[in-house]
Formats: sequence, C-alpha cells, structure tokens
Amino acid sequence: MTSTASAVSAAAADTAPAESPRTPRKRKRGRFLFRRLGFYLVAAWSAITLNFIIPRLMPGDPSAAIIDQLERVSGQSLPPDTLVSIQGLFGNPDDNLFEQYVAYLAQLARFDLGVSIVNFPVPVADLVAAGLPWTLLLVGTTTIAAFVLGTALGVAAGWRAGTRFDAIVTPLTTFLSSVPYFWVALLALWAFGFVLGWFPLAGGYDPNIPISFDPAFIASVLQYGALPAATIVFSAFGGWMLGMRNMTVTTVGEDYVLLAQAKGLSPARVRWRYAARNAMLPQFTGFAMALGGVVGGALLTEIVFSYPGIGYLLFSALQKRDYPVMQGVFLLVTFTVLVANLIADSVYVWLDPRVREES
Amino acid sequence: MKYNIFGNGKVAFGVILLSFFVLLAVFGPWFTGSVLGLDARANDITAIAAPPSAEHPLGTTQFGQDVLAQVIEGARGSMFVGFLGATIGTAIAVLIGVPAGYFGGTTGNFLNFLTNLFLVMPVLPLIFVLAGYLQGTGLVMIAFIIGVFGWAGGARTLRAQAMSVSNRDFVQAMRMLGESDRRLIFTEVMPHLYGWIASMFLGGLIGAVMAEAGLAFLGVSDSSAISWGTMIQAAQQQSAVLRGLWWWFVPPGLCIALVGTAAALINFGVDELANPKLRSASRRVAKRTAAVQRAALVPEGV
Amino acid sequence: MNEPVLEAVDVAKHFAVANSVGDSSVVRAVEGASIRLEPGRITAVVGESGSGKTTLARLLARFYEPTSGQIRLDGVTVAGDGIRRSTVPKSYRKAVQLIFQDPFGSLNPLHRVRHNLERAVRLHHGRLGRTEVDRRMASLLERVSLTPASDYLDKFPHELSGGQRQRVVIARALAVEPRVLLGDEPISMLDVSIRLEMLNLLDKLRREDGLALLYITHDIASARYLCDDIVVMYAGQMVEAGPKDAVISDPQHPYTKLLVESSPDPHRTTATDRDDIFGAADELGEPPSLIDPPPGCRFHPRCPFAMEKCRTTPPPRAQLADGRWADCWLHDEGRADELTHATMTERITRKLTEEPR
Amino acid sequence: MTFTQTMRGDGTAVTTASDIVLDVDGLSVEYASAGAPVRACTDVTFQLRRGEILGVVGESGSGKSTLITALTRLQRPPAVTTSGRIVFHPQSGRPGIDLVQLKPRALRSLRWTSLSIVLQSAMDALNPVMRVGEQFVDVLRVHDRSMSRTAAWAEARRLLGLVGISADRARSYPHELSGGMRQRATIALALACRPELVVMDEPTTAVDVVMQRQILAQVLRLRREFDFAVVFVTHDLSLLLELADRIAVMYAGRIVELASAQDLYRTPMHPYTRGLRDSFPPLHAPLERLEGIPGTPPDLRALPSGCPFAPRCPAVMERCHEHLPLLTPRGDRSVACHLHDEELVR
Repeated sequence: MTSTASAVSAAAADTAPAESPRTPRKRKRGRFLFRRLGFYLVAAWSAITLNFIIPRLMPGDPSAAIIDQLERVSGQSLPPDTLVSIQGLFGNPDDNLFEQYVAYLAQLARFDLGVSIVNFPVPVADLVAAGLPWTLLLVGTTTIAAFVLGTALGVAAGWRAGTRFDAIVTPLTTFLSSVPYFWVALLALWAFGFVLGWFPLAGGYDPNIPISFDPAFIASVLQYGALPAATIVFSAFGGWMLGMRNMTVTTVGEDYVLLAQAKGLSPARVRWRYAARNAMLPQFTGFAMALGGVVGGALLTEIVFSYPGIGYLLFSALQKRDYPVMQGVFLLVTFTVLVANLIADSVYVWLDPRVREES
Repeated sequence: MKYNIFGNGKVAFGVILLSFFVLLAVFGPWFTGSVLGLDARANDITAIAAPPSAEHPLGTTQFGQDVLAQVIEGARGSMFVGFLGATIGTAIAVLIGVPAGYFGGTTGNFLNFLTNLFLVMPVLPLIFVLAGYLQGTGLVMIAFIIGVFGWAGGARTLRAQAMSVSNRDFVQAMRMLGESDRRLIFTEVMPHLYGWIASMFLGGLIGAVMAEAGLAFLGVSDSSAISWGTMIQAAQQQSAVLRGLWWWFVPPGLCIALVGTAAALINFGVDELANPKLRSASRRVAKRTAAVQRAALVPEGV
Repeated sequence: MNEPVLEAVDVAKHFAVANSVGDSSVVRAVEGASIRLEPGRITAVVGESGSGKTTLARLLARFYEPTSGQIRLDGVTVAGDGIRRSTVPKSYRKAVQLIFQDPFGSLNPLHRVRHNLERAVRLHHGRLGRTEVDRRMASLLERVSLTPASDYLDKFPHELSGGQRQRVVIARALAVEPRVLLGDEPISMLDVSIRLEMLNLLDKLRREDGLALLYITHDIASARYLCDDIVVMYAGQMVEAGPKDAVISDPQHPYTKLLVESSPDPHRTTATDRDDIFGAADELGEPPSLIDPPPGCRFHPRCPFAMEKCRTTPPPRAQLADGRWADCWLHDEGRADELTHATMTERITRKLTEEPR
Repeated sequence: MTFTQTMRGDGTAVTTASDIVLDVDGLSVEYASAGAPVRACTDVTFQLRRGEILGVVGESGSGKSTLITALTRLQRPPAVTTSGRIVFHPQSGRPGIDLVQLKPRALRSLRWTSLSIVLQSAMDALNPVMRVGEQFVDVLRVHDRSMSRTAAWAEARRLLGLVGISADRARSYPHELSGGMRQRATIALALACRPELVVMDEPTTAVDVVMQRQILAQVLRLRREFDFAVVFVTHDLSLLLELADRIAVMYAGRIVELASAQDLYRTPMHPYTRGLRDSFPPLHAPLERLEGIPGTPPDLRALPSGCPFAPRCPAVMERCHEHLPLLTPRGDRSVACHLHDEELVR
C-alpha cells in the first residue's frame, strides 16, 4: 500500500546506512545499469512481438497479398526460400500461431527481414543497412546538438528567469517547439534551397562523386546534410530548452545553490557546477520521452530533403505498401532508440551518485 | 494559494488563441461557405496556383482550390483528430497512471512497467506502420491509433503525481476515517490532478494534430478529408516548394504551430500554478521587485 | 489497574525496503513493543526520529499490520498473530483515531472544513438529516474552541492558521466519537506560543470524555506537561517506562538519562554556565542502523556502562517500584546507582573519543 | 575585551568600533507582492559584538528568515532591502563596510572569509552530486588562490576532523552520511575560511536533541578556538536561553525585545517575551497549568494599527491600538512596549 511506502522511505532515510564510500557505489551503478538493460531487452522483445502481431491482426491475409504482389512485380513464382521468409514474417497458413512465432524469432536471429517488394529481390536487411548510417549521422548529430544547445539556453533562461532575455526567448522557443518538423524543413528548403540557392534541394550527397571517404565526398555530405540537420536542431532544441529552463528555475531555489552563493564562488561556478549540474539530471530521465518525438520528426525531415536514410525508405515503403520494409524500419528504429536510451541511462548514472531509480 | 491563471499573460494569450481555432473548426466552414462564398473543394480553373489576391485572399493551389477555404476546412479535420486523439490518450493515461500511483505495489509496478514500455517505444514509427496497414481509413481511426499509442508520457506524469498526492497526510487521514479507496481516489486525490490532466490533454491535442499532419504528410490519410496535414502533403507532392508556391504550404504549418504554441503557453501557466518557484521567476515578479527596488534607492548587491 | 481499551502486545514491524538499486533489505522499525492505553489516561512515547515511535502509533492506528505480536481492542485481538490480514473494519476506525503531525498536510487544501467534518460524521453515524449533521458539526467545532462554528465551516485550510487547522483535524477525529486518540507529534509543527493551548485541549478531552490518549513526541518536556506515563523508545525498542516524573527525574536506563540531559530546559535551576550546560558533548554517537542493528543491547555501542554481556545478550526487563521498568543489564548487576554519579554526556564523550570506533 | 559606551545621535547606547563586528541599523525588507509590498522586516537595529552569540527568536511570520537572507545578502526576488545599513567591521581595524551598498565582486570576496552561514537542512544545503570534500575544496581555493588542490583536500579533511568526522568521509557524497554528520559537515564548512561571523539558521531543528546537544557543544568549542561571532536564529527560545549571550525577540517583522539571556529569562519586559518563555513547560521544575499565548501570529499583509501584538496581549492598553511602540533602550537592554513608556514606569 502507498502508506507503507511513505513510512518506509521515512524510516529508511533515518537509518541511512553508514556504508563505506568507494567500492559499493561502483557495484551499485553496475547493478542499476544491469536492471535497465533487462528492461530494454524486454522492451526489444515487446517490439519484436508487436511486429509479429500487427500483420496477423490485420484484416485479410497480408502474407498471401504480399506474395501475390511479389510474384506480380517479379513476373515469376517466388523462390522457395523467399516464400518461407515472407510467410515467416507475415503468417504461414499451415502453422499455428506458436509455431509461427518460433519460426519468426529464428528468422530474426538470422537478420532475415524478408525482401522488398519495390526493390525486388533486394533483402530488407540490406536496404535498411544502407539507410541506417545516413540516419544515424543525421539524427545522431542533430540530437546531440539540439540537446546541448537546448540545455545551454535553458540554463541561461532559467538562471535569468524573469529578465527580458527569458521573457523573449522562452515564449519564442515555445513557438518553435510547436512547429512541425517537416514544415520547418519545407520552409528552409524553399528559403535557402529554392529562393537563395545556398543548399542543394535533395539528396544526402553529390551523386556525381563516388561514395568514399575522400575529402570531396565528405564535403558534399556536409553540404547536403547542413540544411536538414539545421532544421532538425531548430525544431528539436526548444523542447530540451523549456525543460531545462524550468528545472533550472526550480534548482536555483535550492539551498545548495544559495549556499554556493554564500560561499562567494564565482557566478559561473554557481550556475554550472551547482545549479545546472543538478538541473540536468531530469533531462536524462526524460530522454526516452523526448527522443521518440525527435526521431519521428527527423524521419519526416528526411522525406522533405529526399535524404537517403531510413525515413525516406519508410516513406517510399508506405507509398508503395512495401510492408516488409515498413516493418524492418520499425524494428530498426526501435532498437536504435532503445540503445540511445541505454546510453542516456549510463550517462545519468555517471552524473548522479545517488543512482536514484524511479520504480 | 489563490492564483488566477487567467491573470497570467501567457495563459490568457494561449486560451484566446486556442479558442479561436476551436471556433474556427466549429463554425469556420459554415462561415467560408455562406459568408465568403468559398468552397475548399471547388476548383477555380481560372486561378491555378495563383498568389494571394482579392478573390482568393491566400491564393490558390495547383488545382485551383482556395487556400483560405482549405485552411479553415483543414482546421476542422486537424482539430477533430486533435480532440479525439487527446481524449482517448488522456483517458488511457488517467486509467493507467492514477491507479499505478495510488495503489503502488504489484498492480502499480505492472502498470508502471507498461507505461515505461510504451514510453521507450518510438511511437511515431509504430503509428506509421500501423496506419500503413490501414491506409485509406478515416480520421476517426487515425485519431484512435494516435490516442492508443500516445498516452505513456501522460500516464507517467499522472502516476508520479497520484503517488505523491496519495502519500500526503490528508489522504491517509481520510482513510483513517474509513473512506473507501474509490471515494479517496475521486474526492481526495483526483481533484489535485485536474490541472495535470488538463495540461496532458493540451499536450495530447497538439501531439495528435502534429501526428496527424505527419501521417498525412506520409500519405496516410483519408483521401477525401482535408486537414492541415493533407494540405502540406499535397503541396509537397506537387513540388510547391520547388515552384515557390509558399502561400500553399505556409498557412497550414503556421496554424499547427499556433495551436501548439497556444497549448504550450497554457501549460506554462499550469506549471507555474503547480510550482511556486516557477511563478516567482516570472517577468511580472521581476518587474515588481525592480519597482520596489527603485523606490527604495538601495542598490541591490547580488 | 484499569482495563486497557487498546493494547499492543509484543508487536514488531519489519519493512522490506528496496534501496536505490532495488536490492531489498529489512528495516526492523519496531520490535517487542507492548503498550496499554487506558480510558482517561495519557501515555507518552518519547524517542528520537527512527526510534520507532511513529511506526508504533501507526500500528495502533492499523495503518499497517504488525509483523508479529498482537493488537487488542477491548481485550479482543484484532490484528497480528493468527489474524488474517484483512481490511480494517469500520468499528475499529470508530474506536481509534490518529492525529497527524502536520496540520498543513492532513487537511485537503481543496476541501472546506465542512467537507472534512461532514464525511466523518456521515461515515460513522448512519443516515442523518441535514440539520442533525449541521448541529453535530457545530458542536464539534465548539469542543475544539472554534467558535462560532459558522465562521469556520466554510473556510478552506489555507484561510486558517496552523493552530486552527490542527483544531479542525482534532474535531474531525472526534467526529467519529472515538475512545482512543493517537497523537503523532501533534504539536511539533505548530508555533511555540500556541502549542500549550493544543496540549490543554487534549488534556480537556481526556478529562471530559475519558479518552485514552497516546502522545508521541520527541519533546520530553511537553510529554511531562501532558501525560501520566512515559515510555522511552530507542532504535525500535522500548527501553524504559513508568510514571512521568519518576522517569524524568531519576532515569533507570542510560539512554533515558542521555535524552533528559540533552533536552533544553530554560527553567533549569542547577547549572547556569553555558559551557557547563553543554559540557564536553563532543561525541555522543548516533542511533544504529535498523537494517542491521547491533546484537545484545542496541544502545551498547554508545553506552559508557557497556559490559561484555551487553554486546551479546539483550538485557532482561528489570521491574522496579511504582510499575516502572527498564531494559538494562545494570539492574541485573546491581550497578543501577552508577547512573546517578556523573552526566552521560561526559561519560559518553570520554568513552567514544578514547576508544577508536 | 573592552567595552566603550558612547551615545549616538539618536541616543542609543553603542559599544564602539573594535568590539562590534556587525552593526545593523534600520534594516527593512519588503516583498514585492501583487498588491502593496509586504514588509517582512521593519527597522531592525542591533549590534553584534565580536565573539558573541546573539540569538534571534521568532515564530512563523516573525521575519527571522527574511532577516537571515538580508544579513547575508542572499535574498532573492521578490525580497528587497528597502532601507538600512548592515555595517561589517573587520577585525583588522579597517573601516566598516556597508554590505547593503557593496558591489557584487567585493561582496563575493568578503563572503565566507568574513561572513558564512549554516542552513537549517544540511541535506538540502550540500550539493548532492559533489563529494563533501570537494565542497570544501572549491570554497577554500576561491578565497585562497595560492592553495593547491592537494593542500585544499588536506584542509578539508582536517576541518571535518574538527567536528568528529573521520578523514575518509571527505570522499563521500552527502547522501552517504547520516543526518547528524551532514549537519556537522556544514558547520565545519562554514568555518573553512575562518570567518568572523557565522549566521546559523535553525542549524539543529532537523536533528534530534542528543545530536543537537553534541553539535552545539562542538560549536561552542570551535568558537572558543576560532573566536567567531554567531547570529543564531531559531524558534526555540528554550534552547537560546541556554546557548546565547543576548537574545533578540522578533514579532511581526520587528525586534520587540533585546536583552541578555539571563535578563530575558528572569525579567522579560515585553508581554510577548514573557508569554513565549512560559510556553515552554519545565523539564524539572514543578508543573503548573500554562496557557501559552492565545490567538495567532499576525498576517504581515494585514497588520493591525498600533502594536502588532496588541490583539493577543494580556496587558493591552488603549494606546497600544493607536501607537506603535518603538524599540527603546532601557539600561543595557531594549524593549518595544508601551508598558515601559517613561511616564508609566514612573
């Protein structure tokens, strides 16, 4: 019961164990991460299972429809292994659900995500693998950039809460964080690509330069990526900033910040080492909530810029009802987000010696 | 204790803005049809992709449809999905979050686990996949999917709040009197959560509007429906950007952003209501303090 | 001795707590506690935070069930050994009520005074007419000196002062017409100048209504002012009990003595020099962890009298004159008179600073 | 220590220069609220002698917390110091410094080296994500830039040792210490830069009486060793009577009585002081029925005209409702009460 919980926490606080400082803490952190890892594994399993269930819940027989479609696209009957693979993913009329599920898991373990309808007979795994680096590059860098920028601005606004800076920047950011990503992307493309002509209008790199690691190609990647990246950062930093602003305001009122001022420390030290350092912690626990939105928005942004990542892949798949690709993308995005969350948790554990777990 | 949220400039502005869009969604289409004599679906072949003019205040699309009429018609579509999606999402959040926080224990842990699961799942791609299977379904279905997958963040907040309220002495005291759990939840705990639920609903509203726009942008929508999302998608498909038809895609996006801003501003006020520290950090307090300061003529050291 | 209304017999309460990383351990919040509450009598339980006094009060209020031992109402075992855990019946709620420490927290800020009283009246007195409910509410407020009642019924908690709120809380508890009132530090959050009024009110209820009262406090002087008997708790266990003046003026347990010596007393007649009063109390130790309490007597790590058997075997209960008792080996050894020789603060500091811990 | 009494222009007896460490004169603090500003501290005047423990006692709404943040120049909006001086007299004999007028940079260099503070809850006062020792190190090195990190850590360990905390605890985080240890650590922290004045805000309300006794014993010992003055703010008069040299009683934002602890206990001049004293039941002396002070402390937003204590005062007179009594010296103590008006005394 809830009453017990409060009494216990009070009792536990009184009897704060006088443990020796060093080693147990490291072990504690390890165990915390281990538990989180367990949770993410369950989450991954849930995503896999969801992926299994969705097509089987749909009216009609997606499996037969896809096979039919594949045969029409290729103009021949499917090779047996492809047939098995599609039936494994979308349903085999001869097996019961449990057999199907076991076969499905075994198939995923081999990274067999079926073949694409549109790009028959390219395996989905290959398509996704080709798009992933681009998305990771774009979403990864922009997520970090937006996080850093938003957090820094949030500290600035929260620290100077009530000043003109705060009074202007905060509502403005509220507006920015309410703007749909892809619309900002459209505007940016129109203004900087079409009207001003500063940036290319589509793609992730200059198609005239072969894909390699030579400077010319990298330069083209930067040139093509700049505008999509900028729009994602532009749309995403506001959320981080508003959260950080409010946390900073709350933290500034804490006694330890007051004491830091009383100690005569420099304002910068008080602000960063005492206020921001503590205000930042909830940013990491809220990471999961924010990341989902950022990733979704970034996928849409890719579409506007015809960026060769998995967002664009998803778009083409949706347009042409390429279900194997859609589901492959969903699995991959989910896994990536889970890994990102695990990283955020690790950072959190590293930042907060109390490893306060919310459960 | 007494704090008038409408006395807060941000909230007042947000409420006005949101009310405007609600009214637009409800009465707008009648207004455009009967008063302005515009039809969102009519094709004016004399004005194809025309810039704003007296006849078409916001210009026309590639198909000669009036953008203003479409924006107003789209308000109805988008706001409908927004309200329905937010209602469903908030309802689930309340049903999961409040018991999770109030009861704790095994029940609470399970509900919390469920919440966390939905929280780490990237909801948007999931919705895309689901909606992909359900292509061509109506706005109701889309709102439904958005609601069913978008409740986790709200449930998490509600759980934390319900837990903290349930542990407060007044709930325990009423339990001591012999009040039932049902009464404790509804008369003692829930009234403290209304602010959060309202804020969650607004968050869900803008989330649903954005998600619908995103789905429409991906081509997942009812082909006959008009929403701000379908407008942007149509513009994108007809390469409006590359042809400089800004009047086509700017208004619907701006509308989404304004609805979002309105919701966020109202939420800001709710936050300030819940957290007195945020309240004292407002511009008004700073101004008042400065005024007293000036009157006192004692320079402030810190 | 009168028959007790409410009684705890050898109760223990263990909490399973999950620490920050989810490893669980057991907090032994209360062990081996027995207490009798008689009509018209006030018993104080005195102890520091973490001594288990609040847990004891909540066990008696049946906030949670005892891990072992029994709770008896009118001699009938209602909770504990042999009783299956169930919901607390209304009859128990009607007999026993608890006053919380924080008058700001124990009234729902969103409800008027009226709501609180009305719910209490209606829950326990069946169907009553509007006028009857109003009459009862008015008389309740009158009993806690909130008059005229009409001035208070429609107020929200934030419109009342701390003292007024605590009066409302008491009125709410009285509404069920309980026979036992458990006060969990009922005055510690109130302003000093209004605490006495609250104590006097509790005293009046005891005298006029014959309530059995349990007064939980860390303030031994207020316990002396209000109560008849004092029970001293340390680290989850009761260490000494008896009539208040005897316990305070002539403590028979080293911890009681330390507690009395440490309590401020402005009306002190002996030492007046500040340094004398505070002495060389440089190191008095701290209560042990309740997760892993020390074996033997729980006070032994701090106790200047600690002997070998104190470290290994829990002390037996020494029954003393006037119904007093103390759990200390000194009595068994015939060394109890040593307690009067020097101040505890001096002795403990000497012991703890000389011996490396 | 020598006391030289002089008369100031306004007739107040003052002990001068070298014996005074802090001279607070006419200090008023207002909160800029939505309506008219609320005065939480009004015309607070007192002198703190070098090495003295001055107790400030008051209930909720008495303005004692506001006084602390004003004295230490730590107040935040919407609180504003509207008038008065807080003159700090350094031991070195340099001229007094008015903290109210001081520029931020100069104030920062004065902080902790001359004026430090101990807050009520050590759990909240220590940065939860910094090692306890590190919180000593940063302040040590800010005020002594020549100090190496190693030397600062050694000093931190030494300081913790002063309050009976073993050196290896310096590397602990605050949550790893017990409540009593944390509070002792914050006291050691307050002494890190050898201040001449330490403001203590209810430093022992969060700990139990035994730990309170221990902490105060340590404070007294350290004060003998380092010779700092203490402003000790609390709601617990019974504790102050044992601890403080002099006590200032605050009510509704004003000091209503200021006297030595003994005088205040034996012959309280203000009815509020008397009532407060009699609100503490004795621990040993014979018991009698006590009444406390009827009524409730006033709302600062709606103070009655005249004496704010008048509605609760057992000795209230007609003039109390009309004229506000001001803090007036009576021998070596002062009181703000019409009972002691010249013509009535005679």
